[in-house]
Amino acid sequence: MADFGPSSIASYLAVALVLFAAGVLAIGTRRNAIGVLIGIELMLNAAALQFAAYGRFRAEANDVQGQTAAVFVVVAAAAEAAVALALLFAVYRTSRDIDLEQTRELRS
Amino acid sequence: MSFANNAVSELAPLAPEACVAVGICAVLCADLVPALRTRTAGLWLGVLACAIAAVLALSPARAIVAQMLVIDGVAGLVRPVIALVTAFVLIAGAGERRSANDHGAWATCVLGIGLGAMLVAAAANLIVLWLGLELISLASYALASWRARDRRAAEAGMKFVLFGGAASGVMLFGISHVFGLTGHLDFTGIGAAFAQQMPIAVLASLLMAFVGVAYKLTIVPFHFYAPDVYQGAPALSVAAVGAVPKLAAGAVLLRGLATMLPPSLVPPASVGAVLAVAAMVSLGVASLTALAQRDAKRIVAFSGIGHGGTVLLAAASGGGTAAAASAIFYLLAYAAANVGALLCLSVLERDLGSCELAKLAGAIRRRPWVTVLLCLFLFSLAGVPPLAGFTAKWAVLQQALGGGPMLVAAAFALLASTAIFAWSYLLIIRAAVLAPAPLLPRASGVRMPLPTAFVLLCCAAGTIGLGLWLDALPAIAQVFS
Amino acid sequence: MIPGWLPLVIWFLPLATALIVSRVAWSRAALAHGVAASAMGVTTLLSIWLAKQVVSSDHSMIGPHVKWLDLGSIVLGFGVYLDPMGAVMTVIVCLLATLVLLFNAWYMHDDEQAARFPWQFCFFVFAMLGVVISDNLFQSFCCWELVGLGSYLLIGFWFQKPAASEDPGYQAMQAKGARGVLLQQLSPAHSQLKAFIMNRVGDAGFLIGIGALLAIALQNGKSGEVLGWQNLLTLRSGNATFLGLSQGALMTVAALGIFCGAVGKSAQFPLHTWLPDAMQGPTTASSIIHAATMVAAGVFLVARCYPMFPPEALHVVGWIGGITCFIAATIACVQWDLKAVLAYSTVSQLGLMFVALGAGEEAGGRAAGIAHLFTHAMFKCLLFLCAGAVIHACHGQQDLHRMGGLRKQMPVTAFASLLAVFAIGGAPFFSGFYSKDAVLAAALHHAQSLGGSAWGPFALACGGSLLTSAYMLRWWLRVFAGSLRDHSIGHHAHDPSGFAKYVLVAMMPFTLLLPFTVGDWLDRALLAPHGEGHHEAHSMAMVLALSMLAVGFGFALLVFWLAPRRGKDLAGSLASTLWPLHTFCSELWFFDKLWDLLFTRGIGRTLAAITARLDLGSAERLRGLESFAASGRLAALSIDGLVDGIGSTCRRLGRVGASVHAGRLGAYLAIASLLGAIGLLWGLLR
Amino acid sequence: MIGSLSLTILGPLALALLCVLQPKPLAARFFALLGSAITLFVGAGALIDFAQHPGSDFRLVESHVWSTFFGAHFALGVDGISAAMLALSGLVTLIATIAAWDEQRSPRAYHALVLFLLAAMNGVFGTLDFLVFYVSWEVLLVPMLALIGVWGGEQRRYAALKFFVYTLAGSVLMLALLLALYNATPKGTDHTFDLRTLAQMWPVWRDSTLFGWPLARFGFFAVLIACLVKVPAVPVHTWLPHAHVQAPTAVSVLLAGVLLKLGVYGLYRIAWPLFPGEAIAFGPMIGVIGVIGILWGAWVALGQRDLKRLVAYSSVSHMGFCLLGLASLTVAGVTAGMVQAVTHGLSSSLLFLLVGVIYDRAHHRDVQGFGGLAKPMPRFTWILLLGALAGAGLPGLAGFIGEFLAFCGGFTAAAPFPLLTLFAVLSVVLSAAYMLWLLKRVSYGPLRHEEHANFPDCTPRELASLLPLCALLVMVGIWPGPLVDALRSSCEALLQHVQGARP
Repeated sequence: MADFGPSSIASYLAVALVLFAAGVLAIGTRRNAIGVLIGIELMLNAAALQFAAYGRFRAEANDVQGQTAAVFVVVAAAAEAAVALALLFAVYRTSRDIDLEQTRELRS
Repeated sequence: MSFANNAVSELAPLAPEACVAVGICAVLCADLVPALRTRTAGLWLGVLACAIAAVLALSPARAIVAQMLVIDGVAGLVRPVIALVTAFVLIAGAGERRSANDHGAWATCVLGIGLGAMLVAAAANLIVLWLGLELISLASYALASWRARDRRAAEAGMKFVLFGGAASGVMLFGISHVFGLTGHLDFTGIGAAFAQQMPIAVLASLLMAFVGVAYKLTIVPFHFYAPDVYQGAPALSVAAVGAVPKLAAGAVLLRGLATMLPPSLVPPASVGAVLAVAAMVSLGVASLTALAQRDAKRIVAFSGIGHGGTVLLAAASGGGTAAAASAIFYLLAYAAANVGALLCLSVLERDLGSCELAKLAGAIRRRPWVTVLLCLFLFSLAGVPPLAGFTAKWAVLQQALGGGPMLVAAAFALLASTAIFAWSYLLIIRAAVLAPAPLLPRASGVRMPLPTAFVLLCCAAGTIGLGLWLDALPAIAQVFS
Repeated sequence: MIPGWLPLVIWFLPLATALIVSRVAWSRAALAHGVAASAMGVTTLLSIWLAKQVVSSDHSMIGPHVKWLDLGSIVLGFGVYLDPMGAVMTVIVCLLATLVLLFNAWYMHDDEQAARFPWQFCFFVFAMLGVVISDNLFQSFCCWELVGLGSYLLIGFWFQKPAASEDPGYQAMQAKGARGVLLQQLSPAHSQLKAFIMNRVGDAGFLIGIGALLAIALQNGKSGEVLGWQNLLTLRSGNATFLGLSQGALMTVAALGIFCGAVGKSAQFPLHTWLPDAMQGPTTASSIIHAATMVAAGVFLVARCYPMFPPEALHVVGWIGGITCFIAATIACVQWDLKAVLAYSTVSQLGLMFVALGAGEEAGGRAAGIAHLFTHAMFKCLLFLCAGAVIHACHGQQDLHRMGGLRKQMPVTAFASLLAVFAIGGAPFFSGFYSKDAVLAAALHHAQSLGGSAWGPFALACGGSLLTSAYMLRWWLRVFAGSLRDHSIGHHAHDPSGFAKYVLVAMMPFTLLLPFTVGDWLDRALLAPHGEGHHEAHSMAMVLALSMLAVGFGFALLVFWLAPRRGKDLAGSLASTLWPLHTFCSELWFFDKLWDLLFTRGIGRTLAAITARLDLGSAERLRGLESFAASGRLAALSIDGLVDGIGSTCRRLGRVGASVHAGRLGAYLAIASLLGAIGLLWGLLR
Repeated sequence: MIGSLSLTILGPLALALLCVLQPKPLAARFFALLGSAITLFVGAGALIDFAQHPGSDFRLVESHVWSTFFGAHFALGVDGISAAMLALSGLVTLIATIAAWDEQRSPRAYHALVLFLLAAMNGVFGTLDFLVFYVSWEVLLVPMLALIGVWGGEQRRYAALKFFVYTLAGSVLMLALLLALYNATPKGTDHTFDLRTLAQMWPVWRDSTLFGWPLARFGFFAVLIACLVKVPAVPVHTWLPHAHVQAPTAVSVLLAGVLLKLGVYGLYRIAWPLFPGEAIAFGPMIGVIGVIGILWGAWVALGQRDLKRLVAYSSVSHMGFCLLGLASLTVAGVTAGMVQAVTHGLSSSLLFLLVGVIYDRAHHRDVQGFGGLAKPMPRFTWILLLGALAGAGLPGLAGFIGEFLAFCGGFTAAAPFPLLTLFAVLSVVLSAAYMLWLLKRVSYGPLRHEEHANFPDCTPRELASLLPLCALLVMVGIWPGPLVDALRSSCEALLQHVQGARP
């Protein structure tokens, strides 16, 4: 049985997994684009959390790859969110709606 | 100082990337100068940067940069091509008519894709890979929805960003696990960890990490964004968004397979079989679905999905240099034909308003040469000899037919899909050339912009040249060894 | 010594004439006829000289030979081989051709298209001579086909004529007897087609025969000119096998194949129906092609290949001949069309020749058949020319009902045709007497020596002969005797003028025994044996023939001469009493209609329509192709539909794929994650 | 150094480019004439050479390295078979150019495409390298697609697409074969696509496997399928009627006159020499396919109302003789197949031209809508008679030679062939029936439509395209010696080669 105390990696991983699962769930079920975007952010943050946790518990002492990666992820996630929001805004401006079920002019 | 000297000497192999990065800055700066803003000056600056980058990247030197980037044979070959293709797209962009101050921003995005692609092509570290892909993606999202007031472009951008974000999230999650389980992010380190033992969890994580690459290569089922984006985005953007990242993704896929799953450890047949099945699925879905499309760009998108599958098949055919060479050659041929075809479509799109098959009627009357070239590129994509597409398919098939039963089966699937794809390309040709033409005036008044014509001719030359120059393949293989 | 080039000159002069005459734009058709006739005259003189030499030298002439194709083991060539039979046949062909050309100049003097006749006719003569002088089976086959072309062209001489069913002119003068024929098919254009195709049916057999001979020859280790007569005649012994058939059986197959060709060309049962239809051509063309020479080519060919024919094959030949002889004779009895009577009589007489051939070498069958061929050629040609004269005189009228009493207006014609009728009936001192007697003797001798089913041909031949004398005299009496029945057609009638009359006069002697008084060269040439039994059969046959002649003529005189003079319609009452028989014969034993139903409509049109339908699908499908309009499953049920079915299956699958790519991002993501997960699991677990 | 065979490929290509780069339609026409004349000159010259000095060697050989790595060469050379085909392609293209002289829709593009097609056909016929062969084989489809799809009739797009996809699908297997052969090259030997070398390597193909099948067997069927689609053999023939019906006259002429021969030529040049063992083993099967084609084609032709479709099906029937002859593996048969290919090229070209002649006047092709044309159009009728009789295989005309030799070969071949030939012989009845029935319905009988009475007879230009074919049909028919001599040596060599594989 894994130890879920604050000094154990298992709890971090569990949280990350929950976050990721929530993200996937949001992506798969949300009809609103913002919801999907939030899901993506959740997934990225889950990954960032794992990086940090793995960096803290697993890596050798002077190895900061994990923490660095987590920082990168946060930055990139922010950039991505910015671009995504801009695009969502563009969609909203043209069609007054960001419902994914409604936004399907492009189709076979 | 010595640190700086060290850093400079160590980073010297990245001069092309640096050059492109500088180019981006230069374009942005040029946009600030009111006198230059109205012209396409920024754009030409970008072209210049890419050209220099291409020349720099041609150097045969091999290097490893801090376990992050590797300039090996694949990268040495693909990076100049990426720079070149980016330059061509930029040149073609000069022929576009868009609002005056748009050129610079557009060029920035294209250069971003180029830079990201070059990084990805040279990546030897999962985080660098992810960052590179993100760079490509961010620029791509912007490009895809460039026509800001166009509903369809906006929709394309939205779908692209959400799908791409999800893929990148999955990839990153996988990467984090790989890191946690092996303690490494660099390919060689992961490979070394594998050499000791190969836990299934790592393999699973690696496969998740593969999703990001697969999505750029448009492998089924990570291809869904492609048709919609191709359809909604301007054709020229699609040329940048479609072809360039594929080159990079293909290159990194080859490197990843070779270093993380070295054939000495993992029986190549088992990896090959998995990849071959993925390739078969891609080929099958894409070729059949393409038949039911009513938009030329969507057909090209499905063709891209099929070609992604073909590259995967080539990569699956063992880790040898010949297989890698065939994959690279295939990507080169694909890039030439695909950029050419999309450029033709962008010209027709501007003339006729849309790339829907029904609207393409009479294209041959209005733009005879462009339409003829479009046919040429489509025939190349279809693999009609002696065009580049044929030679490339030849190379891939040759590798696959020499492999295990699953690969041979995939090779036959490729053959079958060739015929079906040919049919869907013919649907475009049928619409553009054979359909009864509404009496469109010949577009003699609107001359073809010189830059566009130049790029088209270059693509055509590449398509024919790569087709006829059979010895290109061994030449590429030689670069690797 | 006979110069080798002479047969070649004889052969190619008609061809040269045909080529030259066809290229010149003649101001008057008679001129074209004159030129062609003079050329043919020269040919005739040369051929007579040649024949004299060949016959007197008493052995065959082997002329020049050209290699045509060299295929290693098989060499095909053209060459000349003339034995007395061939030499005399050459003379007959050339002589008759000359006379007919002269006659035709008058016959067609008011026809606009007359200038076409001489060259087509000369071409036919060339082809016919090719068959006669050929030194190998291959050349025979080639020229055989060309003869068919000549016949095709000449039957369709008046190609513009509408079908009888659409021709008011024809219907106005329709002969009552034309019941068995389908009127909508009674036109030169259709008849020529029918003739060619039915001949082709025979030729298919001919080809099979050639093939079998080739196979046998090669299997026996022969090579080179294997189709030359010299080679073929030695094939009887050997040990070739195929599919368990012995060499003997293979030879029978080969012989029957060749005979099949003869059946087609000589209009034997069951391929006889084209010949009466061929009467749609000019009567002058019919006289030589469809009476005297071409149709006799089958007989000639069988005679030529005689040594190859095993007894089994000859048995078939005899039976087919007998059946044809009898059937055609019964039909001829009730025909009311002037030319139809003659046509069926020709078929019947050809059957008689085959009866003779079927009797075998021993019984003298070959000599008898050939003899009858020669005599028949002469008198039947004359009969046709006379018929032509009558038709011309009656403005195209051919109905025996309306004729009669023409002997006063046309004495020469009447006399000439009477001689010919006597000849065909086999009256003593006429040529037919000699040959028919020989035929019956041969058949009788054969039947006596073999017994059993060999009596069949003989009996049928006797029946045919009996009827022949009756219907031929009936024909003559209907046309020339009594009084004029229809004034509108008969009162202007007159004998042919000028050359044409002399042609008839010139041909009269040939109906007499004349040609055969020069000796027994024919028998000698054909090496006919004269055993004791043969002589016996001869005398019996003579008695039989004479009695049949007497009965036949007597019947005809009674019914068609004496009874009408007394004002009684004996013929009518006979017809109504024996109506089933009369109807059956008038309907041509239903052959035309049955064949039309079975082959033209059945196998030809219906099956062709079905295959065409199975190939490309229904017309509805074909119309909707461009729009990719989905036609019903039934409409697309075809080979092409199957091919398109593969395509549409692909498209259907594609639509399924497209429905997944329906633009719903949520669905995309869900499917991608689901499939990705499945792929992940599969990749890990395999 | 450019040899004369290169000239027949590069010349038309260059002329095609010239056609579109210069503005005058008339010049384009003359370019097309020139291109086909060059081919005809070279082809006929080679053919005459082979007729005078028969031999199975390759002449006019030239070879330029294409790829040292793959061992591909731009190797050209002709034997009797390819010389005849080359001459045929030149002649038919010449005739087709004359026939399309008045083409008004984009004449420059039209003639450029015809020249392009000619170059590709010459590439197939002139090459000794499998790769060049395949490339030319596939390239052909492109100009043909455009010629049918742009200049064709009502349903041209359907027909063009069908033609392209069908024949492409047929030949993708050939690509797989090329690669499999390449991969199966024994270690230590150089890769090569030289057909002469490949022909000697049959034991290697026999002993290596693909998918558990002997490679040779796979290869044989791959080539067979590719070729049978092109021939076309029943049941993969249905693209042909569509293509013919929709194509303009001159393109139909090219299609029937040359393109169908590609399939036969492929069998002669690739399938039989490379896989002799399979050719022996599956010969009877090919024979059966041939005979089915002969009879089915004839029967379907009998049931057609559309003149072009009728002639198209007659092609299906006639091409069956090529298969039968080749499969019979006798000198007569193998030679017959090639002779039939040449003579069918002449006769079917003539027939399609004739259909074009009346289509130009009546603007329809329904055979029921004609009748009695012999009166207003006597010259036309005579030529139609000649064409029909040549199609029906009348002795003295070219069509007879191939058929008769095929019969000879079939009857004298080993066990199943005489039986097959027995059925094939039926075609002499059927071909006479559909050809002469066609003639009857078009030309004979009373004039069916008053307006047809003033149809002009063949114009001098039409005669210029028709009469050479007529003359050749008669010449070859009467004196086939030179043609057969030229073909025979090569066919005998092929036969010997194949027989050499008999265990």
